[in-house]
Amino acid sequence: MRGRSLLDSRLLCGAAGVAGLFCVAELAGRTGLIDPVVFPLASTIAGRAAALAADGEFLADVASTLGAWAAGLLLTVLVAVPAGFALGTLPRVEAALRPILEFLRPIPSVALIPLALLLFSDRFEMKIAVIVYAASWPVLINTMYGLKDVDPVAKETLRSFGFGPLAVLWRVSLPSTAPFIATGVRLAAAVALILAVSAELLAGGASGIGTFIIEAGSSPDALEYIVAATIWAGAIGVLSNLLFTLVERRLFHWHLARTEGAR
Amino acid sequence: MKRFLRALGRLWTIPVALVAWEAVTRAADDNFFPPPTEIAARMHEMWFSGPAERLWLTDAALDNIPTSIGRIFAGWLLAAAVGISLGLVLGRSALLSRFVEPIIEFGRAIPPPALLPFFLALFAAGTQMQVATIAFGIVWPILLNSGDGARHVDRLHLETAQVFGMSRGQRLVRIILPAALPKIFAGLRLSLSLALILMVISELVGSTNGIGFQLLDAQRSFDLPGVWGTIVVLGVLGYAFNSAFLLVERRLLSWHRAAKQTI
Amino acid sequence: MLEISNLTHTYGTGPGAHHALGGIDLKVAEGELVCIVGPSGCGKSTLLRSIAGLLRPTGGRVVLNGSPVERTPDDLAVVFQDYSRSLFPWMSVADNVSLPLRRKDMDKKQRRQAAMEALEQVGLDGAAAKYPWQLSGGMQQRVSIARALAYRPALLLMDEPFGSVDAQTREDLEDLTLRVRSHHNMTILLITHDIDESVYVGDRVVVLSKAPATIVGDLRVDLPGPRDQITTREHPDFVHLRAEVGRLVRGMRNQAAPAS
Amino acid sequence: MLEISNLTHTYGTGPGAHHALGGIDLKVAEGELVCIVGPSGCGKSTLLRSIAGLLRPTGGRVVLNGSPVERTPDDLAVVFQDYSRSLFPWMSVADNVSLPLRRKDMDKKQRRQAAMEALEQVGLDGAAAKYPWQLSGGMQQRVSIARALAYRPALLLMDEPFGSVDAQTREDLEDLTLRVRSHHNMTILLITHDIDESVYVGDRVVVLSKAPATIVGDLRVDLPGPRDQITTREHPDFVHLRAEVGRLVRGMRNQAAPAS
Amino acid sequence: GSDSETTAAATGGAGGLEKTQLTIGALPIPDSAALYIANKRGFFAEEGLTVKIETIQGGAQAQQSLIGGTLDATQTNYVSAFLATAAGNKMKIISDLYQSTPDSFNLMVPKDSPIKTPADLKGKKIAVNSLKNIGTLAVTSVLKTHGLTADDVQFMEFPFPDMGGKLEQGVVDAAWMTEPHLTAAATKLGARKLADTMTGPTADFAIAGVIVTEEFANENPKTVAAFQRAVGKAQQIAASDRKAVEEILPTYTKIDAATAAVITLGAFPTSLDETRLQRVADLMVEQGYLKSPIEAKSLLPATAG
Ligand SMILES: Nc1ncnc2c1ncn2[C@@H]1O[C@H](COP(=O)(O)OP(=O)(O)OP(=O)(O)O)[C@@H](O)[C@H]1O
Ligand SMILES: Nc1ncnc2c1ncn2[C@@H]1O[C@H](COP(=O)(O)OP(=O)(O)OP(=O)(O)O)[C@@H](O)[C@H]1O
Ligand SMILES: [Mg+2]
Ligand SMILES: [Mg+2]
Repeated sequence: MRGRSLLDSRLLCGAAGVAGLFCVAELAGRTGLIDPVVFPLASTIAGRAAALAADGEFLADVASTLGAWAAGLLLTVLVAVPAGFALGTLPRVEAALRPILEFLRPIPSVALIPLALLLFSDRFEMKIAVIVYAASWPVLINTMYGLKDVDPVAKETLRSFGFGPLAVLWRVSLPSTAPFIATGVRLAAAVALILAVSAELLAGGASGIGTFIIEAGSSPDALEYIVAATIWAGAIGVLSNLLFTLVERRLFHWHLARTEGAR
Repeated sequence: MKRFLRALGRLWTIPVALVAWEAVTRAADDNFFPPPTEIAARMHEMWFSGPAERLWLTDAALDNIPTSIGRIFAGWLLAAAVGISLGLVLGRSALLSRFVEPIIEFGRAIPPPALLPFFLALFAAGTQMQVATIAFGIVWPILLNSGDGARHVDRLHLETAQVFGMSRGQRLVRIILPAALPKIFAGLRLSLSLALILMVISELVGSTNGIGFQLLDAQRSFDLPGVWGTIVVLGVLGYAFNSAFLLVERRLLSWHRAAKQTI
Repeated sequence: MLEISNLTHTYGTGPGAHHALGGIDLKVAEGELVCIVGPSGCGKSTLLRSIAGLLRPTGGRVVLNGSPVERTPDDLAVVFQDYSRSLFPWMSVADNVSLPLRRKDMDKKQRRQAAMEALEQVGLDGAAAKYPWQLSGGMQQRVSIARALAYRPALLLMDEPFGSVDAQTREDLEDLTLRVRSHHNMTILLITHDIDESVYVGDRVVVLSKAPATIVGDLRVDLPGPRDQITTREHPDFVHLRAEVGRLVRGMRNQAAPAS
Repeated sequence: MLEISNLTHTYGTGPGAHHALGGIDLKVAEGELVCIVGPSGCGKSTLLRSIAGLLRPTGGRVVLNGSPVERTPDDLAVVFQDYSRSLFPWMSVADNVSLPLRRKDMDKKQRRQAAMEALEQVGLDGAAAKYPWQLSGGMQQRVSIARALAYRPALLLMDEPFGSVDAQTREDLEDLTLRVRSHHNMTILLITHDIDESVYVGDRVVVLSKAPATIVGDLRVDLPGPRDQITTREHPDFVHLRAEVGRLVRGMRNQAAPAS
Repeated sequence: GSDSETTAAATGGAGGLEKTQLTIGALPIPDSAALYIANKRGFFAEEGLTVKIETIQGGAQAQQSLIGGTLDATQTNYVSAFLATAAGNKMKIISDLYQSTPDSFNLMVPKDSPIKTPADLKGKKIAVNSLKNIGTLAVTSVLKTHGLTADDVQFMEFPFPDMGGKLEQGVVDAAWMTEPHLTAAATKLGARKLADTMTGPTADFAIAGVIVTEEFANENPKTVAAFQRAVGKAQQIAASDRKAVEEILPTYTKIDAATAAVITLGAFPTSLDETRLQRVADLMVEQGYLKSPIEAKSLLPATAG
């Protein structure tokens, strides 16, 4: 009985999983599978990461990255969800724009950062722009696919009551696509974080996790710093995901109730 | 023939965009934004000025483009195999997903450029390392969407399968997989474009050939038409991949489109 | 009010095409309650969806109040055969019922009140705060009936609306329908498989043949009103009409009977 | 074969909890066909889902062939009330029917043949190659019946299986069920709202009260076999039993009747 | 900077500067020490300038930031500056920052490497931090003196911190490294110096300076001059007092004091010398980095002195 309740805890299980990974990584380093010169030991990294957590300068860097991340993600949602709805419900527009979108989509954001540097004289705006560019795709695509998944009977019901296309969109398509959009936003959150760090890494700046990594490049122990900073970036990702999952669970309990399989 | 013409008609936005681009860049006359004609000339010189018996492809084209495409597909297929199978398993096993969720979220949030040292450590440089980087970078949308799709199968579908005593494997292959397929495809499509991006990133470090390498090379020599030309090639490749993908998807998901259509 | 002329519909094209409606002509006067019966799969739902403008028939015309139905007409409500999928799982039962009322000139309180009233009429006042997926099949069906009735449409289309409830509830709902109809002067088209029911609630019973569906019978029901579950069903005309409808339906089904 | 003792079930907890089953005791012998009737929303589907192991009841025991039901028992088939959602939209009708047969020791051809046979029995041989969403409601329901029958389970649970088909088809399906039952010695639990039907097909009719459901009547139907739609329904015992069941159902529904 | 000098300096800075707020880019390497010294000791403030130094990742991106307007001036290495000029970007070099000294940029090989002289590098892989830049230029000039050309080897781009590992793994056969990684590779891995790449044609080679766009130089001559004076002062200190450099390094890099004390530093030239710059351009022409010669003088602002 007690074993069961322990296994039910997300936190404990997750911690166990992380601990397991840590041990595997440490072992790989100790046995020489991965040469510690080439990639630092897990314990070394953990030590560095712990030290960073108490480093005020690094915390300021994290805050700066998070600011760009949050602003970028918000703008992404504001841009991509309506765009996804427009494209998903207006097949003609979609057909016309598809070639251009499909052309733009695979253009590496990394290659765009130098261009963004030329276009924006404000670093923050530049960061936001590349974040929105890269993070919009998952939201856009998931919104469009979600729209295809809406139960036609539900849509017809509202139509039969004389609601116009916009009302159907708002009252049926949006709620029933929402879980799908949420997955897209969750994907986008990770992409946005990646872009925030990458933009800082490539463009530099006064503060940010990416800037910290550039500075770390000057150290003889650069790899340890870089990996430790990356660990924190990952940790932020885990936290943000936890947050999103909680919100999703609250908002879409109806979705879960109908679909979560019997055990 | 008629279908072909209609498909061609759908591409009308491309010449419009091209003309607009030419006009704007000519007006701006900025070094960093060469007009499309100049880019085209540079592209011709770089890739298509070879001997006729090789379809006019140059050594550079034959050296770099197929190599990169090979890496993209190897990475994508690897990511698809891992992402779909792992996603389905995690989607159906709450216990397992509790253990590995933080690790997955963690991996997802790590900026791929920051991962390069790690993959460099694991695989040395070369195709192996690039394929691993690509696969690692793009597996998340597939994994997440597959997991989501598998988690949210209509409960009654699962109960029906359960009642008829279908084995776990059968349920996975016959019920959960097809039901999750629309979402899996959304993930696959996203990651196909991501694969191009990751290909570029993975070729930025320790590489001696490939499209990403050429981009880097052009950037390093301040060959801006070359940079743009490489970006255009990426866009064209992305468009081609996506069109091929949609074709396959249309076939495999015909039931879905038909079942969910109205009027 | 409703005029259907030579309505045909074919699903799909080529060899897999299915000819569902084979030329339907039907006139329904304002305030009439017409029951439609016919063998399973003959095309009843298809006919209803054409009237609701949810499906563009391949031939013929549907004219409502003088203008052809191109898109969903105003002031219409439908109770779908697939009732469970027509309820919105993200809304409570009360919200499901009051949602269409947003189109009416009602404030939030009025909408809520109208919804509660309709739910009470179908015996579901206790379930207002629940979600559709917390209800039994019959309860879900009643929610969708309540939603349609609360809306007070000029034209009400119901596709086997009482199929999932017990006999007593069914009778109550039949009477409720009759009552609401006369109070609010609705025109109602009701698809049913219960021949007794079609005669009991209908002013007319229209019998369709198997696919491609055509009208093989159009019987006027002249029973003394107000109808009543006990006396009406004992009325000799009722017994006669019901036998007549039964004969028509059966006659049309013989070729397609399940193998014995 | 089936033994249910003091089965209770409550959905949810706290103030929103719903006490659906209030202590059900029921024994079903092998080869028996038991009909369950009761008011809408009383807990019939809940009972059935507990037997199928799809729901873990909050109290009591279900014992099947001597062993308690913990997970879905072997050799069981269910026709769900929400038939349209229980068909798989990505498979053709024939594939839907033959899918469960993969568990049996049958090769592809045999499966196909068994599926076609079952589809023919429900009058759908023409629709084998179609997809479920290309069928009418009644046809979908018949597909899910065909799927259950083709499987030849030892225990068959049916939740309002004939609710969406016309009268003639319904009778045919009733007879089909009786025939299959006696050929293959199935035990069948059938939920229905049609009192006549419950008496016509059942060896026993179990009447449930409104929620929390308890058994308020358990009538043995001793009609001379083989049953026949015309003679059986005219048999005096039939008329008597049906009135009896009707009284029991009605008696239990009075408090929950829709407001008039 | 908040020393007492800062306030004292306010008097001198009044003189009609076009722009007093500057954002400049700098790399977290020893080359830019003078910029930080100037800021810390209030030399900029004395000239009436408020300077914000931002970390950049590399010269190429920094030049784009320059054009885009995020940065007013930036540190860059001269190879990048000439490449950009050849590509049509009009730049002005306003201050010289760094110059090579012996053993400041070495070609390293693993301790047990069979490669004994640069001549053994034929067909081998060499790690550099950036392709087509100062590293490849310097290594190529070493190869030339040993009878090889750039085509005889394969250059691969790796960040400096990864190079040690790559040598160890055998991914590359040699690596072109600078401090502090040079010292770290030698002490941690026992890596061996194969050649000093800053000898012969590259001896006392001009490495890095500060650039602005031509437009900026034309519009803000007084600001540029003030900037030059401040940096010149700092260069003087850096050139004469190694301790000052050792002190400033840990403040803007992740080089700790102990490491700073032992690494080989380059020289900090105190004037902007046209001939030194011309050597870089000429070597680039010789090795084909530039298609046509460039006059270094054209990159110097009119007021340079
Ligand atoms: N989307 C579709 N594509 C192809 N065929 C269809 C489609 N929808 C319905 N049909 C076919 O049209 C015929 C009529 O269907 P309809 O739903 O109108 O029947 P119905 O009279 O309502 O039957 P029931 O009483 O069983 O609900 C059926 O044979 C069905 O197979
Ligand atoms: N998932 C659920 N959560 C909460 N309550 C539920 C849930 N499922 C069913 N109920 C409640 O349990 C009661 C019994 O439901 P059940 O589906 O068993 O009824 P039923 O007898 O099958 O009715 P019907 O004849 O209408 O199908 C209903 O009042 C319903 O509201
Ligand atoms: Mg129908
Ligand atoms: Mg039920």
